[in-house]
Amino acid sequence: MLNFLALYNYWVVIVLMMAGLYIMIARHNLVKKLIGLSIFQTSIFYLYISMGKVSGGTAPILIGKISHEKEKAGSATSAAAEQITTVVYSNPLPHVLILTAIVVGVATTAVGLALIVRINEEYGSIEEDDIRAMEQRDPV
Amino acid sequence: MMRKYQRQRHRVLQIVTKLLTPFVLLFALYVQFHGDYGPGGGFQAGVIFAAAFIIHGLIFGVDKTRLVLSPGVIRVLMAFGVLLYALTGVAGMLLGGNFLDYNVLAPSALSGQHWGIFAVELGVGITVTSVMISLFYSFASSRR
Amino acid sequence: MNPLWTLLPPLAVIPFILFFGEKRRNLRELSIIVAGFVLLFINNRIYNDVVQGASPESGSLAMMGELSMKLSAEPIGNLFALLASFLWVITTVYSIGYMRSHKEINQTRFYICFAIAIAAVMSAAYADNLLTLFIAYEALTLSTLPLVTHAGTDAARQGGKTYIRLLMGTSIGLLMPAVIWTFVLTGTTDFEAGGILGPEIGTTTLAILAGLYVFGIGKAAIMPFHRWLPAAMVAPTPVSALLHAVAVVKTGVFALLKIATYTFGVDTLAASGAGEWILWIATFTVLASSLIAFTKDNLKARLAYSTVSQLSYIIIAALLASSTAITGGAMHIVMHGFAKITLFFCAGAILVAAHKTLISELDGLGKTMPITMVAFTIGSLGIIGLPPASGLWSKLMIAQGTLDNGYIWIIAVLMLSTLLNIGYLLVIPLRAFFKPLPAPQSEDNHHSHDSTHASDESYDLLSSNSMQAAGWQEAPAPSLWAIVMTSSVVILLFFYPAPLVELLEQVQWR
Amino acid sequence: MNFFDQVPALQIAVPLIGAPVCVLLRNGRAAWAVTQFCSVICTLLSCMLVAATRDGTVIRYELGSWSAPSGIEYYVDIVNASVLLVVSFISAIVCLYAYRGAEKEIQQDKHYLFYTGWLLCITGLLGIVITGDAFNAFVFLEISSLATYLLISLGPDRNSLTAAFRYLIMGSIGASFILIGVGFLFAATGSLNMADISARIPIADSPRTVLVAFSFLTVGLMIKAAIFPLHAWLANAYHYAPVTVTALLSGTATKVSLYLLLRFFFNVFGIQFSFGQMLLNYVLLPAAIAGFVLMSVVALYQSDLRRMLAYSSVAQIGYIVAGICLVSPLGISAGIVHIINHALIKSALFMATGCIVYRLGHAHIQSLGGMAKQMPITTAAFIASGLSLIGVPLTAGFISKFNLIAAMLEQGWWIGAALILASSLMATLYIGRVVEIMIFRKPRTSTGTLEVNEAPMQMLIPLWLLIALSIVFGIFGNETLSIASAGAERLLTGPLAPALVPESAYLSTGAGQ
Amino acid sequence: MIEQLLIVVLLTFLVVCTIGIIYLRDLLAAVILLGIYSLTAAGIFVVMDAVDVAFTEAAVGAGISTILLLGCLSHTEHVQKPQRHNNYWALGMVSVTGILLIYGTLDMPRYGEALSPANSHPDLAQRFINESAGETGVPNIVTSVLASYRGYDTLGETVVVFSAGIAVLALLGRKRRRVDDDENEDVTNPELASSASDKSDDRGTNV
Amino acid sequence: MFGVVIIALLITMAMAISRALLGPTIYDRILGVNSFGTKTVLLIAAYGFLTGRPEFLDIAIVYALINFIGTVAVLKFFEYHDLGSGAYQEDDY
Repeated sequence: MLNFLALYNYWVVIVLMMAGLYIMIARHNLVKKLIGLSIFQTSIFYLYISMGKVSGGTAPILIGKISHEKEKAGSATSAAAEQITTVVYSNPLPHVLILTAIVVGVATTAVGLALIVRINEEYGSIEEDDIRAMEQRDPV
Repeated sequence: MMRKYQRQRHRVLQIVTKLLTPFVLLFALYVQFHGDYGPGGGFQAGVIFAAAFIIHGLIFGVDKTRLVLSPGVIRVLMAFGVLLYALTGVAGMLLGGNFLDYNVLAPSALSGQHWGIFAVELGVGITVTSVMISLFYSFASSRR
Repeated sequence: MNPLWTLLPPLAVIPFILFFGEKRRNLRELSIIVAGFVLLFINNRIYNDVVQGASPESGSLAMMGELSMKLSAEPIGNLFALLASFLWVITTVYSIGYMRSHKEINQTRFYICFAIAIAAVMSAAYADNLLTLFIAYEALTLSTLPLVTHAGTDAARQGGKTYIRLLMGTSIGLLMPAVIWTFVLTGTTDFEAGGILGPEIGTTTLAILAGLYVFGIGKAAIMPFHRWLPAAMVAPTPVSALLHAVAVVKTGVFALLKIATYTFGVDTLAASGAGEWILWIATFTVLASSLIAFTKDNLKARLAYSTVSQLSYIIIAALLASSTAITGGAMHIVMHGFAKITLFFCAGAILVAAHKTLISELDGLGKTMPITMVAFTIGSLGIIGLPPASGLWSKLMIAQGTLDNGYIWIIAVLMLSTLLNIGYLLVIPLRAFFKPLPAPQSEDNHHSHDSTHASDESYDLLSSNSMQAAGWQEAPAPSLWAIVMTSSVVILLFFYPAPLVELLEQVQWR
Repeated sequence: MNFFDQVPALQIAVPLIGAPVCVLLRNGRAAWAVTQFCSVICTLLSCMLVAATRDGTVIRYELGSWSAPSGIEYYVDIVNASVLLVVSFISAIVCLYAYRGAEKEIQQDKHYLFYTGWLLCITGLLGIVITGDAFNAFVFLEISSLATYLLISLGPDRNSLTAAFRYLIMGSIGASFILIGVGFLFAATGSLNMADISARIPIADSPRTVLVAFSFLTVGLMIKAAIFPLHAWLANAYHYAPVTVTALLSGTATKVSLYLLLRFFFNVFGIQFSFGQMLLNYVLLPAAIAGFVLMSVVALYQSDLRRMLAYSSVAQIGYIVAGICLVSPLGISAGIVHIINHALIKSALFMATGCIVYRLGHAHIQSLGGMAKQMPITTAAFIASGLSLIGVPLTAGFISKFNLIAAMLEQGWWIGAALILASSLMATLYIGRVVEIMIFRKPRTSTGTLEVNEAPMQMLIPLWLLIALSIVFGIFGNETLSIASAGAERLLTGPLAPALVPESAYLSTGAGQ
Repeated sequence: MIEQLLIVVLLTFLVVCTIGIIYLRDLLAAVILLGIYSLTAAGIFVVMDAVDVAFTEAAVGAGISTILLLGCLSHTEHVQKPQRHNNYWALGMVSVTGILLIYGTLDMPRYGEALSPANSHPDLAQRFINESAGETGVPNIVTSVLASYRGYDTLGETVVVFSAGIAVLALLGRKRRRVDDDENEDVTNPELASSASDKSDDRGTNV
Repeated sequence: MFGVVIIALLITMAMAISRALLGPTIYDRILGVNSFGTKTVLLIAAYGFLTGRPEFLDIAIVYALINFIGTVAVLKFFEYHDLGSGAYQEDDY
């Protein structure tokens, strides 16, 4: 039972992920597909972030005064080192990865949307069925 | 008459936007340069910076925004950001380190890191800003 | 002499052919004949080496790991190379007459492909390992394809399609895996005296492998992969002669002989009995194709089926796995080569001079084309194996070989087949000499029957045939010369087969 | 600064800097020059890397000078050095070809964007190959994918847009799967560095997580590499993209994904895990075999040359995967050799097709009649590369096919070998059909003649360069084979780093103390 | 406790949004729901201490994405056509994938586990938390990792953004406006599909 | 204290989301999303104080900004079916 609760997050995420994937595959509207892609990717982000969470931790921005003067850099280190003994931070690495992944996601979405706009210009539709029918009617 | 009414109807948004825009830009700069100490950084700042232009475009029309920041400039900035980032890396190489090695950029490793991170965050910010604005221009360009 | 030199004349002549081109065609063909003689000379030098027991070899070109491309001379290969280079000269001479009087198109291309094919034959003849042999084999297929489709008509395309599909299909689908399998089993593909496949490999594997080789070498035209041969009949007659007497089919059976001798080794093959199941198919091919030949009225088609039948003789010889039989097979390559090329030359001559392609039209032709028909008779005797033609020796040796390994029933088959040969071959000169010339309306017939030649325009014999005066309507002089040449060789080899025997005595069986 | 130490970084930095420079120039010709320059430089650099790694040396380059698991590193051994060479060489050759080849297909004012996309694509592909970091591979995968979507969508007719969109959807699913896979690996090992992951997988106490990571990476990469059941995007993409782009992609994109697959299977998860525990060969081999058999059949029935070649590509990828699945030195080296050779062959075929499209405006197989008369050099090029595809001796294709079949027979996979042969025969048929039409068929135009000239020299020269190379590699097969067998040896050594001892992992854990 | 409650409730919101997106045929509504989805996801990220990610997700997912989607919809139909049949094949495939994923999570480190491999890796997570301030002088670990330790990834990320910019420029750049000038406006009308296909022809000549 | 605030916010958020989901008119949805955004801003602010790191109010500012822009964009889209038009130019009417 405890296991169940501890993994609950992951499972909901997986449900979301699969919902996104389902929209991507099964919906014939091109915009809907991209919305599905967004959901799919966002859930993956969530999966990553979950891994980096440490119970009782806090955001990985060091608490306490860190001098940004160049001369004091050495002492700043020791000050930071003192801090970390008392404060627990969540794992910053997944955050970094996901920052990158979010950007990648939005870039893909943007390109996809641009393609949809062009497809709509050329075919007059954004429905997979219509486009397929048109392609079959006049194969190039 | 009708047109005048329309004009009146949008007056609030127009003024709010005009007032808001500098603050948004300022906030973007804050996010850019305060990224070392708090949440934020080049990417987020770029998006917020672009958001200022986007709201301008939404309220005043994208053609007006184009006059403020022309697509040609955007295109140059887009490339410039990436170049800034990559050349920072190359600078590390030229100064005797590896690619993207900031330690060698300045006499001390820490200040080298400082400058390096500053430069690359700026590069990211510039590229993201210009790409986001460019995306907005492309998608919002008037259909009729 | 390094066998690599044999590649030089056929390849070096290509620039000349291109340079002289259609404009200076005499020079073009002269250059080919010169090249042919050079090649013959080189092969003769190699012959001298080989007869003395040496085996000259080229350097090797590493291709894949241990596998390399390499040429080396051994007796069977040298014999084959001699045959091919000699017939190249003669075929060229013949072509001069045939191609010109038949007004064939693209003669330059024809001669170039011919030269490449000869180069491929040379590398096959001197191949030092299976890989080289396989490469040469494929090169030959590809370089003869333009020859088959030379006329460019629908029929030529159809024939070319069958040709390439069967030959490429069998070689890629069966021969290549056989080569690779051999390589995987033994770690080498070299031809070695006594073979590389030992008895430890197991009879079943050996039998499958033998099957892959025999059927994979589609050029040997064992049934059911014989279809390409009659299909390739659409080619101009010199090409048919090349295909059926010199290059293609002989490369096929030659490869089989070589594989039997140097890859399997006669001992392994005989002891395991791996080839026995194919013997049945080969004998079936012998008989069936002889019977089919009976039904063919088209002269070239009949000759094609006759070739299929004769090729299976050599396959049988290879599979009998006795040194006598294989020697006989190698001799039969030569004997049949000369005899069959004579027959094809005659067929071409008849076509050029009298515009006839059907056997039923040949009645009384002995009057107008006596030289051709005499040569035809000699060729037929050569195929049948009757004195004074050379085919006798090889057939005898194969028969002897059957006794070595106890396949007595094969002798019966060979006898039967010889009888059939007589029936379908000798009947032709008999008709020509002893039946009266038919009424002239047969002139009109030939157009409806002759579908194989697109450019079969009526050709004014009177203007170019010098023998008109004697009431003969023979083919142009160069062609006739070639016919006389080959038919006399057929007889010559009957009386004087010693050089061949001498050469083949040098084969190292184990 | 020692120049040779910086070669791996320059490999990526050069095209990466080239891309924004193209945008700044805003001129098609200048952008072409930049692209050509960068490609050639990349080729030279990767030649150096191949030369340096050929003896089994491993070059590790730490970006930003951060030591390996903390920072990102390049990990260059003979396997990826050779793939780097393939990618940059194909790019250099096709770029030469694109000077004329792209001018008709792509609008003049978009040329500089086209070349920017080209450089970005190359940057992405090279980045995937060279990196030793799993997540970084994902990032560069996305760069190349986005650039590829752009390049495909620039195709001359509207179907290129839908092709690009469908590829975008499939490609994003694939990339997301890879992301999930990397995520699960991260959860199980805490690391992103491939070498570090490979050292930690054996001590990971969550085998199911590793298993799921493995499955997702496999499926994601299968989509990207267009391995049989997941190949659907490829046909449209290759068909409707500008032919120049197809020539580039067919030689590079799928090969890179295949490389990544190899790297993960052999060096990250390890052979024991991938093939022993996951029975990958029993899953992937049937897919590969079904792929090359079925796709060859499908290729037979295509009416468009580009589409036919696209399906043939899927079939050829099947060969490569089949070779890999044998997990024997011979099999893997056959796979790697075919990665190299097929890149040369297929790019040449698509370039020849591009010449036809350049003059004819399309590539319907049925209307290629009379081609041999009008465009003899192009036809000859098509035949030469077609023979190589079939696997005729003295061409590169023969080397790969010979080794592949030998590897199959060595393992006793008779049926596999037979099916490879069957599919080769089908290749004979579909290439033969086109060649026959080109040579014998009368043109279908009303006048009965085909009013086209030979393609321009600037297109023919690079095309024949590739063909010449494929013949050279067909004769001197040891040149490629030795690289491939060195690569196979490298892959078969298993994980990139020795497995950690579990205790030490616990000792070094400092969290929450 | 509050934290867990927040996560559970916010996750439920996500599921609700997703279900809405699956069933709603009005694309505008779907876009709005996606905006909510992103905001909620960003909220969850805050709760999970990923403030930078939350920042970005809000700005990108809820902001830029929404605007781009609207920009796209302004060119197209914004009501999805009814689908004739449900795609059971896709449903099956997705379910299998989901089950596989759930299987994979069964022995994953528990949520919030400090000793999980990911959180305890001495050269990654632990090093960044303990050493980064000293090595880079930046208190925001995410920034220091992003820009320095994994600066190469970020370079890649910048290039991705750049690629997207280039791609959109190439797709919707100057040429498109030219089409607008000489084409009638009603290209979204399916009945005029033939005129749209005509246009594809003059794309070639219109260079 | 903050806990109660958060629970209250969650409840109101649920109400907003139900409106956004159920419609029926587009105005309901827009209003729903707008108020949902506002609640999120509050939620983040409250959560920041709950965990003792109020400096993350930055994020809340971004949310507010994005929420504003998003709402304007949706409204503009709904009104003009176009994002980029200058709302005051004659050719719009």
